[in-house]
Amino acid sequence: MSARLARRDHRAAWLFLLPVIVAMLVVAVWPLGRTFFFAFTDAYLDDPSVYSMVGLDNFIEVFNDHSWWLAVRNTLIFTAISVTIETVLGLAIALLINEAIPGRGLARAAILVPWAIPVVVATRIWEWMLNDQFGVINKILVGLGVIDHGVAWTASSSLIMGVVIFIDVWMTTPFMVLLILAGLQMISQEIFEAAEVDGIPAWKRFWSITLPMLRPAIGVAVLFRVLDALRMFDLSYVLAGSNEKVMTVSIYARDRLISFQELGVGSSASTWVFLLVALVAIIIIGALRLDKAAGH
Amino acid sequence: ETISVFCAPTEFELCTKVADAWKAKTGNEAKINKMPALLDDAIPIYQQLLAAKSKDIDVLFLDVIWLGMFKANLLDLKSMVPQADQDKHFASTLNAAKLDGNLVAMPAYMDVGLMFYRKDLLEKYGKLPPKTWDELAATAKEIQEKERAAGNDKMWGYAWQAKSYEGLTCDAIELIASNGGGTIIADDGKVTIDNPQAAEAIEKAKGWIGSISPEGVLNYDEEASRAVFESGDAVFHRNWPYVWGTSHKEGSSVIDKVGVMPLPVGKDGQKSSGCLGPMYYGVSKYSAKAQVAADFVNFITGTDMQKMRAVEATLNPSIQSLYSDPDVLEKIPFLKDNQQAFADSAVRPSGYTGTSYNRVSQAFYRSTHDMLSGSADPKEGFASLAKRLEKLKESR
Amino acid sequence: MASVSMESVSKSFGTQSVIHNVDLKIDDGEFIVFVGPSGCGKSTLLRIVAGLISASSGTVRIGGDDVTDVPASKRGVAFVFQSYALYPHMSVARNIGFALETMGIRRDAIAQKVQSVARMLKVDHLLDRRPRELSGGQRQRVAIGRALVRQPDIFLFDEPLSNLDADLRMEMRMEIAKLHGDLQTTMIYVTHDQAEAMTLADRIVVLNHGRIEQIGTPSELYHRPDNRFVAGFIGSPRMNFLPVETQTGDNSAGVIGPGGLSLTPKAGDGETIAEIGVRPEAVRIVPTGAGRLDCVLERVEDLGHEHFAYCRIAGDALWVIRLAAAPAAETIGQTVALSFDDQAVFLFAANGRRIGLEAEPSDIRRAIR
Amino acid sequence: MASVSMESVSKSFGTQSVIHNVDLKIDDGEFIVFVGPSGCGKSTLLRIVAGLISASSGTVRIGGDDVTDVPASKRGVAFVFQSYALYPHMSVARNIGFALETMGIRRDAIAQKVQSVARMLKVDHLLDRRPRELSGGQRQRVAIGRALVRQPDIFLFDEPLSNLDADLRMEMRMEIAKLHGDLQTTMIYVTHDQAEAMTLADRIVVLNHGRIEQIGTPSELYHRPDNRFVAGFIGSPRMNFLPVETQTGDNSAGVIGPGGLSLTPKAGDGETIAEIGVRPEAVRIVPTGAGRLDCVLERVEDLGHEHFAYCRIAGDALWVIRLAAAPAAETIGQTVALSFDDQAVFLFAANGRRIGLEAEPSDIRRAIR
Amino acid sequence: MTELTLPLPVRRSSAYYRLRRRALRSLQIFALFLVLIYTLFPYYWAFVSSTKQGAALYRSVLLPALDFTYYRQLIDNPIFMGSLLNSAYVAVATTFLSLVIGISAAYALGRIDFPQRRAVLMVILMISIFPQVVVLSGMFELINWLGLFNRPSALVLTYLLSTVPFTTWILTTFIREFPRELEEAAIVDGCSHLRILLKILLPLMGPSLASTGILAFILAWNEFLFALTFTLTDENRTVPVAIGLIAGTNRYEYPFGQIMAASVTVTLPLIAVVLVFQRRIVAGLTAGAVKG
Ligand SMILES: Nc1ncnc2c1ncn2[C@@H]1O[C@H](COP(=O)(O)OP(=O)(O)OP(=O)(O)O)[C@@H](O)[C@H]1O
Ligand SMILES: Nc1ncnc2c1ncn2[C@@H]1O[C@H](COP(=O)(O)OP(=O)(O)OP(=O)(O)O)[C@@H](O)[C@H]1O
Ligand SMILES: [Mg+2]
Ligand SMILES: [Mg+2]
Repeated sequence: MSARLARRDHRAAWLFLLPVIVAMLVVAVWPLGRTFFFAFTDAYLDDPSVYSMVGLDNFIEVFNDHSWWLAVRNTLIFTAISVTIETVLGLAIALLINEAIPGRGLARAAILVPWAIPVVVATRIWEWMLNDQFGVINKILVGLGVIDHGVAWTASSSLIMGVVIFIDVWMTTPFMVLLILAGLQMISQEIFEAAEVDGIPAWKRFWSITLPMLRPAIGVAVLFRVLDALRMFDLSYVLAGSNEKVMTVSIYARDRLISFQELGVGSSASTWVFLLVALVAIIIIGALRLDKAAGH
Repeated sequence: ETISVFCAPTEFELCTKVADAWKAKTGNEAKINKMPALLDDAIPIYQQLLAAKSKDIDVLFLDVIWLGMFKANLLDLKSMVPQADQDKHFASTLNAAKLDGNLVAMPAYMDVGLMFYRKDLLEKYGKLPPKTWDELAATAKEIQEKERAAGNDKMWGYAWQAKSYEGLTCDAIELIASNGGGTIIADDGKVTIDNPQAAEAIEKAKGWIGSISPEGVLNYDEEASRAVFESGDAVFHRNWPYVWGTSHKEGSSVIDKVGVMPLPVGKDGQKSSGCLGPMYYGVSKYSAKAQVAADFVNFITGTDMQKMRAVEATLNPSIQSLYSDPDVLEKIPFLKDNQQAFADSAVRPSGYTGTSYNRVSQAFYRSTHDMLSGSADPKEGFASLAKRLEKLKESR
Repeated sequence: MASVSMESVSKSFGTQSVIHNVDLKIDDGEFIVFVGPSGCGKSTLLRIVAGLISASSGTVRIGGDDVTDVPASKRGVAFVFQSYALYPHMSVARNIGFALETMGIRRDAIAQKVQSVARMLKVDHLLDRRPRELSGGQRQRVAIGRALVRQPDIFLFDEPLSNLDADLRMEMRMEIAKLHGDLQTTMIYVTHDQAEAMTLADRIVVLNHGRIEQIGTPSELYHRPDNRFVAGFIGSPRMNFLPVETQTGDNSAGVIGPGGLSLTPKAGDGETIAEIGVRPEAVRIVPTGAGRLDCVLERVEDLGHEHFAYCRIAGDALWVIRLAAAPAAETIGQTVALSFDDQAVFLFAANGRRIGLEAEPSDIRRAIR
Repeated sequence: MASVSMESVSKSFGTQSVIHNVDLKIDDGEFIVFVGPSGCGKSTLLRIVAGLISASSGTVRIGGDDVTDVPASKRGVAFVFQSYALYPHMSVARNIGFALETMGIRRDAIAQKVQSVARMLKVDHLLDRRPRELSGGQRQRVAIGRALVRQPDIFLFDEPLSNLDADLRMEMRMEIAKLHGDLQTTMIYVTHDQAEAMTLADRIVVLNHGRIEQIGTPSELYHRPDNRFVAGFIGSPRMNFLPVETQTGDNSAGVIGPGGLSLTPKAGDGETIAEIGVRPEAVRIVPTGAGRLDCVLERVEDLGHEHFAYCRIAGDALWVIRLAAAPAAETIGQTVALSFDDQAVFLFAANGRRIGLEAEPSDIRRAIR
Repeated sequence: MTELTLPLPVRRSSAYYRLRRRALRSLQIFALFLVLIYTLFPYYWAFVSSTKQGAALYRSVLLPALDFTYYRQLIDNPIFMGSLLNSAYVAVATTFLSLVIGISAAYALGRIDFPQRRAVLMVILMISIFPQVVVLSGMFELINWLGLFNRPSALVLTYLLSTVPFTTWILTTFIREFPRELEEAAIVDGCSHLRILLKILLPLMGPSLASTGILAFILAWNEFLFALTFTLTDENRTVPVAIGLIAGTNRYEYPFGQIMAASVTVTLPLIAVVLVFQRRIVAGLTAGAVKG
């Protein structure tokens, strides 16, 4: 091959990549490196300059901490349930607003609203709406006769995870809808038409055509959402403080790092979080063959 | 000279006033920076600034529970603030800021847990303000039931805070201390929480939930419980003094129907133990203008400024003499009757625990929350908590 | 099998009116081809029959029943798409048998049916492949198999061969013709390709701007077009046109035009002739002076089995002449004369209507052979 | 203007080898057409000339200079894409003038140049439009204009007309021919279309599986194909083939085949004849017994100006016969005989090579006329 | 053909289907209505709450009280207005920078064939999954070292951590979708890589730039943790932090009405942007992320 032509292109490629490489070195690699480094020390946040290396002790401490595993469990439960609901709901809404019905333009825009509201604010709004004494939700439910007195949605330890999931579903379903809608629009309309002319009933069209064809789109959406859900922090934190029932791994890491000042242990907890997320990411990417897509 | 000061966002205007007054007096300027509304969010900011030995900041506004956390980075004010000025403050409050033999901060005002109640309802049903928790529960129950029977079906007996957060540490310490169960860890570092009185107090409180308190208290913080009280739906309400102000503001449903008293006790003869929450000002060790900053701290925590804050914002002074000052009393009439509450207050064990306070507190409120919500037994819960705390002590 | 009829069917998308009042009756078993320029509404009309688009007004009947509001899935029609629209995630076998799956037919019966259809279309060795692993022609066959397996009353094809190579197109064209011969099912077929339209159709429907210009057998359209549009559209290369002027003589109209053209057409009925047309194969090149008009022979193309000569008339109109043998090389670039029979001349009025339709000269056909 | 030459050029994508050792010399000013089945490497070869793809090995020369390592922008070539690849966000004028902008030429000079090119291509009234506001033919013209304006040494066309309607394609084909006539620049042109290849090329290069099968003038390829592949590829409908068996007689080989075929070809040189080929237009239908082989007349297609008859030989091979007039209707479905001249028969060896290439019968040409 | 007889499809009268279609349509419209309520009601409720004072807040009246005191307070508050400006600066600058960085990287990753391409893409994807807390302390050191502490520009820099990976990712997939021939035409026309990027690709990437840009913008506009940690003084704060700073008269008081008013106000620009670009967001993602 005229290697000279190719080499020229390669050089150009790295030149174009230069900004991103510099930016990532500065804002990602270096801070991360610090975190990894501190994970092996016994430093405290009030004076990080005093530390000694403690090897893997911090990792072991986190590993042996009951709270950590609680957080892992919460995080996994939260991720599994909320992403599942979001996917199903997102799919349903995407299918609905893909239909040519009056008002779908408005709906497409409206569906994005929850997404544009800052998490902290959205959480506060829902907390307020779910208030057991004054919450509008209870008012409506009582008014409809579904329940006879207000439910303390956020108080009971059995309900609070449900509430966190509910709010998360409200906030992030738009993202799902958006990605699935985009996927839907990429499927050739003629395939659906072919199935329709073939006399395939609607449910079967959905099950055997729409769903399999949407798989890549849903896969990518699920990946992004899962990664996000695994890192979930603010929603749980604002709604329930450090209630152990909804404590996520990120809250655990923050508690250790900031509230408890344990720079070393906190960093190793963060590293565990990173490893957890990376593991899940690799599994999903592998399952979806996203890396292939990236390289092709 | 100009120094840079952190102030709570709620007190921004008060701080500005202090700064003006200080400028008029000394010619020095104080630049005010707002802290986050959720004061705990300020911890990482302080942390970062102090870790970086930043000169950007001279005076820090501090919660009592942070003092241990920041003690290594705070200037010793013992010699920089005249002894006479130090002596004006409640001793208990000032002592809370003496760590490792250093005076790391000066008290600016103080909060203490108080019991608010519906004067009108108690009168209506011929009740006296209760002295013990049991009396409170009984009164609450009776009034609640009668009010509900009268058609006020949203009425509850007692609104308080049991969300899994720092506030629960306060509420629970009040209950336990007033029942003779101590304050988790004694000043000498002994873990005292595993005792029957403590378990008894919590057991009692657990019984309230669902009967005189809505189940929602398990996720109530100050504001959520205050909403219940101020919309006229609760007979008793435990909260900080600020509720006095808000419950008399336009929009409240209970204007002029509110009474205040110290918290009840477990049994007759025990001490009422409102949780103490004093706030302090301290000077950063890395301040380039330490003396000026210390002067400012002394000024802002001094009698004049505390009086000004008491009058303008009903913030309770930490200076004893102000508790008989007519101007102050006119604004905060309950101070006089409740001076005892301030004197008797229960202090969270932040002095001893220092940097570890948050861990201790979190372990405590989490297990307490488990007990209150019924997923753990108080006796066993406190026993295992005690063990955990012992272990924690060893770890640093 | 069923007849199809459309009664004053119209369709508009938003404000854009695409089909105007189409009336069409298709007999049971007929092979109908829709042709027309791009965007004239062929696909739209076909989709209205299929039920994929609902008509804005008018009635569609299949086998006599009003199906105007019946959804596509209940019409008993099969549709073969230009893009094939195979299900990309299913094997060929499932693609073909998919419609049967929901009819409550036993698995082995489906497999057998699929097998027999596949064998008929010579794709039985491909049953396990995915569509993307097939060539264009194979995909096309699978698409037809998918339609076939359901034994529909009506087959609808929307340019099914346009993505194929010329050779393959020819081959598939024959197979579709054979299919129609075997099944005798009603078929409606949309195409751009002259050869397909001419060879497959029982009747061709020529559409233009959402209106039917003419319906007729291929030979009718070729030899007796109703108007200039149809005359120009059917036939490749297209008919040569020349604007002319009518000069009213004593009792019959004479016509003169560029290049010294002068004609005395038989018919006329007093209508003014605005244009004449002659098909490329009806024109002969003759020495100057011996023809009906003069032109400059600009270029000759050798296609192996035939030649096209391009001749410019009076610096303007360019006529194509289909020739078996190349004209003498030295005539290229020179002025030559063109000759054609009277019967080979089509006459058009200014509005495009063909003149002399009623008194059709029965020997036009012979003249251009 | 420049000559182009490729010396043992190969190209592989990853492990897939696409072009094998191609040697090709193109003279200055020649019009070369690449044809071949889909995927045979036509576009790849063209892109190698353009420099858009670099060859894996071998040398490319333009005007005698080695340009193997020269980037596309410095090769002085212009490329016209099948998809036109007009810049959708630029006006027609900017599309045409963009290359000049890149060269840093003054604005008014560019405008003037663009104007003159546009006028030449009759798109000067469209200069302010965006590409999406143009018809297919207009886009094509703009794409050519964009190539033209740079006065390149070489024009490269990759199926430039394949997205156009038949009529338009014919018209544009003539314009490209005219362009070449006017400019006399070297042009390399890839197409699928027989007519384009036959009519435009000075020489045609037939590619198959990344190898050159034959290079020659259109007439050479049509009348004297080197091998079965070229014979079958050039001409539409394609040549009719029939597998045969050679029977060695006394001194010359006799050939027998299905349908009672029996031939005694002139040439042979001892090589075994495996297949014969006859072009559709060289075959005549004659009454049974009067021809060289018998077959069943399956179907006749009327294309208006000509007819195709399809005849099946011994239940297997299907021959196409091009006829001016339709055969008698009653013969359809019956057995008929086919006749053709000896000179019209092409002979192929088992490896596909045409036999008798050396002793080319000079009158084949005449025979099939 | 085999003799398998297919069950005859049951076909009812045209009128039946007409009715059924209408019923289905009504059902869909109803479902759409429910979706609208589900997504919009909380925002509406925030607005309603922001117009109520005092105890009115605790009465669940569905209609707003239309008392705009809190809004007036916001407008009169120069600090809040200033933070709006800061937010705008930070969000716009972040968006701009990440698009510039992203598009440049995307061009290399999407268009130029070089061996390490896949690896680079995976690394970038991996970076996008770091929890923010993890880098907080390292980031703080970096900010101090660059002397950017308490400057809005510090936020721009730190936000790149979250915005650059996904802008790069989406733009890469988009660029890859682009007809290669356009670029080749430009190469033949003598363009350098940079010129192709600037003159050909960039003007054509409107939709995907818009959608990725909006994603980045929303992210930067709403970010809280870094903004809180890296700014110190009021004049440098962004809107979410400013909302976080809205406090009652006491540290325990949570001024719900004011905060809701502020939230409604700051969300308004985002909603406007989303509404305007709604079509493009979908279109941009169509070409982008989903393709992966
Ligand atoms: N869904 C639609 N919305 C709006 N206009 C449409 C729609 N479908 C088709 N049209 C318009 O209707 C007209 C007819 O389209 P149609 O597809 O029937 O043409 P066609 O004859 O099939 O053309 P082609 O030969 O190019 O396939 C065109 O002008 C087209 O733009
Ligand atoms: N970038 C590429 N990567 C891998 N394989 C390629 C690439 N480009 C072309 N090929 C392969 O090279 C072979 C030749 O392709 P090319 O496009 O040259 O064919 P072609 O003759 O132009 O076909 P067509 O007539 O369909 O345009 C094909 O098998 C194709 O799959
Ligand atoms: Mg069409
Ligand atoms: Mg090609």
